[in-house]
Amino acid sequence: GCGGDGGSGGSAGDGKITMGFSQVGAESGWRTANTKSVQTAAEAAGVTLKFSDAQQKQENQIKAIRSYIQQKVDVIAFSPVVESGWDTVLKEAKNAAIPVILTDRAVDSKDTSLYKTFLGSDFVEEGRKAGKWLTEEFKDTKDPVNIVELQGTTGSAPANDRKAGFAEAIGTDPKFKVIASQTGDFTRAKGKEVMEAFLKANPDIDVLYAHNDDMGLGAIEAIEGAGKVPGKDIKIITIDAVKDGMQALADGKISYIVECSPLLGPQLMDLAAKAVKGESIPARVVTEETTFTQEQAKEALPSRQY
Amino acid sequence: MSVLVTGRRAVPRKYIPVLVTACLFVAMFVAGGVRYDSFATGQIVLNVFIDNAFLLVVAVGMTFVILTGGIDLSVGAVVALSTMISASLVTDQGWPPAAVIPLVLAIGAALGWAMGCIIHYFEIQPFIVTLAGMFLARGLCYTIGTDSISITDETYTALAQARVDLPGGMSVSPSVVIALVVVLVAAYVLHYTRLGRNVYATGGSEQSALLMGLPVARTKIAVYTISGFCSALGGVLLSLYMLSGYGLHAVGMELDAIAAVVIGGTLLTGGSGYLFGTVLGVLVLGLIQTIISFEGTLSSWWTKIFIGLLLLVFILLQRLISVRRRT
Amino acid sequence: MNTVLRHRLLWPAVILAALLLTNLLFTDNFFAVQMRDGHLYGSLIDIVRFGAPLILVALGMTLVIATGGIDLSVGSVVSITGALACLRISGMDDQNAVSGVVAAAGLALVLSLVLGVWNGFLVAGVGIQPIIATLILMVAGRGLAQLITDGQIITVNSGPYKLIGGGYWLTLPFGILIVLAVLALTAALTRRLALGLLIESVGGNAEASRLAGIRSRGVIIAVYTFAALCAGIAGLMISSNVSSADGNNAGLWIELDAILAVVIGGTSLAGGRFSLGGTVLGALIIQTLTTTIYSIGVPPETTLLFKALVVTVVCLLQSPAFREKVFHRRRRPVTAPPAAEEKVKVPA
Amino acid sequence: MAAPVPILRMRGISKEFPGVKALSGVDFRLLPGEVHALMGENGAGKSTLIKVLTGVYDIDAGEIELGGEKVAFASPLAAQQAGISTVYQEVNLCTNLSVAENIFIGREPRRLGRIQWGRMRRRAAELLARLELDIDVSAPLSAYSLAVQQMVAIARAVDISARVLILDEPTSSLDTGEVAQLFRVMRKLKEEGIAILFVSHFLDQVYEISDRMTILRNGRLVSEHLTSELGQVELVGKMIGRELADLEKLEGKPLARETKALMEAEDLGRAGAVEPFTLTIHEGEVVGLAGLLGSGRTEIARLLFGADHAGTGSLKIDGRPVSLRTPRAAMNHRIAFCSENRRAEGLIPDLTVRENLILALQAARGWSRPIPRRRQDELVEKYVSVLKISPANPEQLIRNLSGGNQQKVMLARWLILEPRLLILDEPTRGIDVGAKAEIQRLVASLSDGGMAVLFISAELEEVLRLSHKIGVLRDRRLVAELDNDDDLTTDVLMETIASGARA
Ligand SMILES: Nc1ncnc2c1ncn2[C@@H]1O[C@H](COP(=O)(O)OP(=O)(O)OP(=O)(O)O)[C@@H](O)[C@H]1O
Ligand SMILES: Nc1ncnc2c1ncn2[C@@H]1O[C@H](COP(=O)(O)OP(=O)(O)OP(=O)(O)O)[C@@H](O)[C@H]1O
Ligand SMILES: [Mg+2]
Ligand SMILES: [Mg+2]
Repeated sequence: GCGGDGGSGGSAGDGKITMGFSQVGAESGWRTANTKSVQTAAEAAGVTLKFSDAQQKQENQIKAIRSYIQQKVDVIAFSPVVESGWDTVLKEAKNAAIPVILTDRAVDSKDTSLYKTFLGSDFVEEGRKAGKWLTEEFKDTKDPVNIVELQGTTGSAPANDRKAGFAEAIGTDPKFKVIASQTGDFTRAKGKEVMEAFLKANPDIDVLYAHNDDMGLGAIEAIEGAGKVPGKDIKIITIDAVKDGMQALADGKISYIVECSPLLGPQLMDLAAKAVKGESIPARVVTEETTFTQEQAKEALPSRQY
Repeated sequence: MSVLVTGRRAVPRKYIPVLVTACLFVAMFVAGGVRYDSFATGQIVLNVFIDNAFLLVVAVGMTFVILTGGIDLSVGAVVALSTMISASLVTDQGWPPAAVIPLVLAIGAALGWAMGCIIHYFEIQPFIVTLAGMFLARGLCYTIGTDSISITDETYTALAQARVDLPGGMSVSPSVVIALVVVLVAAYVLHYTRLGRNVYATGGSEQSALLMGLPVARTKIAVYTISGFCSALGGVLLSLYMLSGYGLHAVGMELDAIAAVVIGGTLLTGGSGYLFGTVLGVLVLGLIQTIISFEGTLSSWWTKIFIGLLLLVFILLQRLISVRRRT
Repeated sequence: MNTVLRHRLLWPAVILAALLLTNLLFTDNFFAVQMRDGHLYGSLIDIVRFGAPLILVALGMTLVIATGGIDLSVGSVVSITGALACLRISGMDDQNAVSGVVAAAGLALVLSLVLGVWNGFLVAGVGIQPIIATLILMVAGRGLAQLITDGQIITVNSGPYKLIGGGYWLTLPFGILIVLAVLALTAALTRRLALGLLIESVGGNAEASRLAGIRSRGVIIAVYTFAALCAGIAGLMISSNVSSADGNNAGLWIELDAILAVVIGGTSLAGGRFSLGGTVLGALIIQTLTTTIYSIGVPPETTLLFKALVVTVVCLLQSPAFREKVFHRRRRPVTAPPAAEEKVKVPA
Repeated sequence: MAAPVPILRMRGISKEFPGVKALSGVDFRLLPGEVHALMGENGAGKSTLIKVLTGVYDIDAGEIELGGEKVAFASPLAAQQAGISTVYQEVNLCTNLSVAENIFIGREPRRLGRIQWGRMRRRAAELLARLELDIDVSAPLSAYSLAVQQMVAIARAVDISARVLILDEPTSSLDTGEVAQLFRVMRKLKEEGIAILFVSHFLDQVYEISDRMTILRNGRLVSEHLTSELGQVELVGKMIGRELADLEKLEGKPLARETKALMEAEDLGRAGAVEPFTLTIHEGEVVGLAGLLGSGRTEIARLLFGADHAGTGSLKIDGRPVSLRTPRAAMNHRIAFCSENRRAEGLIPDLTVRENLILALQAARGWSRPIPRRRQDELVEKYVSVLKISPANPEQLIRNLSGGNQQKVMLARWLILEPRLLILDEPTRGIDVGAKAEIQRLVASLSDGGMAVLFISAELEEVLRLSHKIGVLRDRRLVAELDNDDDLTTDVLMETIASGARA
């Protein structure tokens, strides 16, 4: 709960909200869907959206936020590229009495009054969900379970957290062994290439855990190329649930997907309207996310938007 | 070999490209002011400085290297490494900034020095040596840690949030002051000291410089050391800007720095160019960014296309006007 | 001449061999190549197959660098062609129609030619420095690719298209065959015909070449076009390999790898002499290094350190000055004249 | 003369390059207060001797003593610090820097570490004025012709107060006036007790200035003599190892006016380079251009070849108007141009002798019609032997050839094109006496065969010997066109140049 007093009145006088939104980039289909969702929701809510793309660079985001302050927007929303390093610019926003909403990723600032709320998923939790399903699935086997992991871009927040959450969930049981772990840069091509190398170096892999669908989809091709059957010989767990991933899940090639929903737009516009009016809003809003098994995927597939 | 009739024009011909660049920059700024509300303010220009102080410092170092005909691809990684070392020492180890900052600067300079030595004594192309340096510095970042580390130290925070007030309600950050001091010192070195002139001579023709009895070895090693130092200083400024250390900071900054230098009219083959051009180059890149964020309606891909287009128009005009003037 | 050539490629070859042997320590039967379903299968084949796009891009880059230029836009061209081809194919009623796939690929390659001419025009026609001229397309091109794909990954399901980058023909991966064909074509154009001489001459001394009557403008436009075409083919291969086009990530940073391959192969970034064989070796070294990292399980955090180490060793070994200074001194201690450092310093 | 205690002594110097033994066991001494000429054919090892002395190359064997102390310089810098100041054969200056800087770089006048630009420019102007050169010292060196650059290099070397001054072919592009000026300076330095090492292929100059000479042949020492004790004929004999067949005087040719006009330039000009001029070149005619340094000879040549765009006037070939926008267009009309600046505008240093030699022919044929290797080898073999290019290995990189041999390759590049008009700008720069005679004979015989030649040389005798007609330039203006009849002598030419009057 943060006090939205005096300061917000002036700029929102005409009732039409101007929002500055700084996106990380367009590095994946997921991200594009996220952008689209924000844009369409803004239009639907009658919010004037100032959009900028940071091309994965924090400095660009800071610049964008600074320029939003300069342009005197009513509310600023952004998906931080990385957790730390936002204090200075957020303080400037606070001084200018512009409320800030974080989407998708959190910041690690100690001073929580710098932003109104954080709307988004919890990457660590996603990793945990993936790990939990795995322990469930293999709870009856006594043999060691050989896991290979395709990490996201080295150092990126989702890669770090999804790895940590997964490790936490399987950590207690010695039969789960991560025998190889390498970055696939969140891309299909890399996912395929790395998986081929894994398959050559390790003859018996039981499970693949990929930090996103795309790498998983690339890996499927590698597995098929090596003459194995994805989903049977090697169980595959991925995160995101984009359409191609869901299709593969429905086809039985992927075994389990943890959803990470990009459709934050409507929720964001809601929160923004409240923030501008000065109404109190919860400090943490978790997006509604679920997990999919193969059966659930078949059901959900026809209505998937992205 | 075209002929120059000297003394015909008040402005020496060698300054024309830089002047053209400066005029174009002003034109771009005016165009922005016409198109967007609350654009044509002094603070916008100052913000460009604030947001690009670190790039400016890095580009200064890069200018030295490019003037000798070399190239330094390691700068972005060294910037990241400096932020990472600063953050981990200050936050995790509790070192005082007064000890950390000199250490970081020394590490950057030492890295540059080592690359310079390899380039000169083993006669290996700068591209490949500094690329290895880039891998090394980024690799070192990840060995320190893959997460980003916040800097909460008071000195850093105070420095980061301090503003130097200027008349007219405008202000700049201390980083801008530091960057401008670096620019002035570097311009002095390039223009008024032997080292600076040796840099130009080496870039003009390394063999000639050698035969003229110039200390080519010292000069070449010096420019990479300077570049390493500037990158480290850029890293310190970036850690002030971001208040964090992170292995993925400044990805691709080497390209921005090179682009800034070259847009400023410096020849990549060495021996010709001015530091003032580099400052303009950085400002142009920064202003393009600002225009993009004021435009505010561009999708991610249109952003890229638009940046490319602005760059193209700028370079084309710069080129065409300079050529027209010359003939 | 022959001995010189052999000499120049000796060290890259030694390094490649050493890297391959390192793998043997970690993966038994690393060198085994088997026949599986009528395809050749094995790590060695994989290295060439995955390296194929890089080899292609590096071949084009070699010629550009030989003229004293550089092409940063190849990565963007890779993503644009892949995107365009996949867009066309995904819009077809029957994705398996060969003629449609050929038309789509052809269209994409034509686009890459246009982009190459554009680069060449900026460099040779307008006189912009190559690094900036191609930077423009590097930045805008990726936007263009995303514009084509609308920011999404376009997945296609086309057998004929899959063949380009992921299929087999005559037991060999089709990609390898493409590389061989392009390599043969390049070698023929540059070494059989006189293009190589003209390129080397333009890169060695542009003004002297002009005065010798070489149309350097044409030569420069040609090499940029060729580089873009190579990148275009590589783009088709990369997107076909995963049956999808990723406007943002396809070919990301491939320009850096390609330049590195060229430089490792012994071509100077200053222009002049070039070596196609060296470039192929260079690209193979890079790809082997990547594969090695995966297969010996270097953790992702230390991958870059490992790369730095290998690249440093590679370039040190390749440097005649280094070999001279480190190995030579020991070999002729008695009759040697005082080495540079020990020379008498004469006061001024 | 002072007691002969050598300031510099080299003993048993050997230097081997891959495949070439450039020096073997050469002894050399240099006395203070003496001008010592180092003589030898192209590729004899003169420049190499100078380079090993000044630390550009390591020596394989032998020792060097300077002022009685054993030395081995790690770099030209060290040599310079020890008091050896050198002008190397190719002009080795930084053309991107200003003239003043090129003279003073490394020794700039400073106060508190700050370079004093004003003082530097003033001193540079003074220094050049002493060599009677009046140019804008703050302009970049690249704005000036090679001859001016050579003067600047000399000015730089002369100003470094040294014990030893080495001049490797400093006069190859200079005309008589400049040479005289240089010699005046050299004499003054000599009187100050400085030892001067001088290399030149102009025998007259050598005899005028030197006190002593050392002769090299094929990297070996032949002998050392006092100049006064060795006649020209003997000298040449010692240099080339046999008697030189006397240069038969190319007797006065019938004037070539009767033949068809090949190229007519009318009011052709280019602002800032050369004033509009009118010149006709007939088939089989050798037209010489004479003028002082910077008088615009090179500019005329470049305009006629399309290397620069003409601002005014028109050009006709075979009576038909043409516009030469590029060198390539000129080559299509079978015009060839051999530039005076072989390093910047001629050589492709990374390519071999063979490749450099066939380059223009290949360019003319286009990329798709390679010259068959056998034909290449024939051509190369022919010209290597005609011009005595050494080493005779066509696969040697051209940058490893001696300066004179590089020049021969440049000439051969254009000769194999068999052009109708051959423009030669200082073609005999740095070429030894034997080969020079050979080249002159070649030019004469080619023009007999119908080829027109535009011949530019700083050496007036040479111009006079070869040309049917001589154009005289002064201050970038073609002031006179003289028929080469019996009345025309170098003196008349000099006078025309000086007075600018039409004869
Ligand atoms: N760097 C090099 N590599 C290989 N051979 C070389 C190199 N430099 C010189 N040479 C060879 O050494 C020999 C001597 O060359 P040098 O330049 O000393 O001749 P020079 O007497 O100065 O001739 P010129 O009168 O033509 O200048 C030549 O045969 C030349 O080809
Ligand atoms: N006072 C000067 N003396 C010499 N050169 C000058 C002078 N002033 C200018 N120059 C430059 O030097 C160049 C000489 O022109 P050009 O090359 O045509 O002369 P040249 O007659 O061939 O003489 P040379 O080659 O012997 O110097 C011109 O381009 C001119 O710009
Ligand atoms: Mg010589
Ligand atoms: Mg001339």
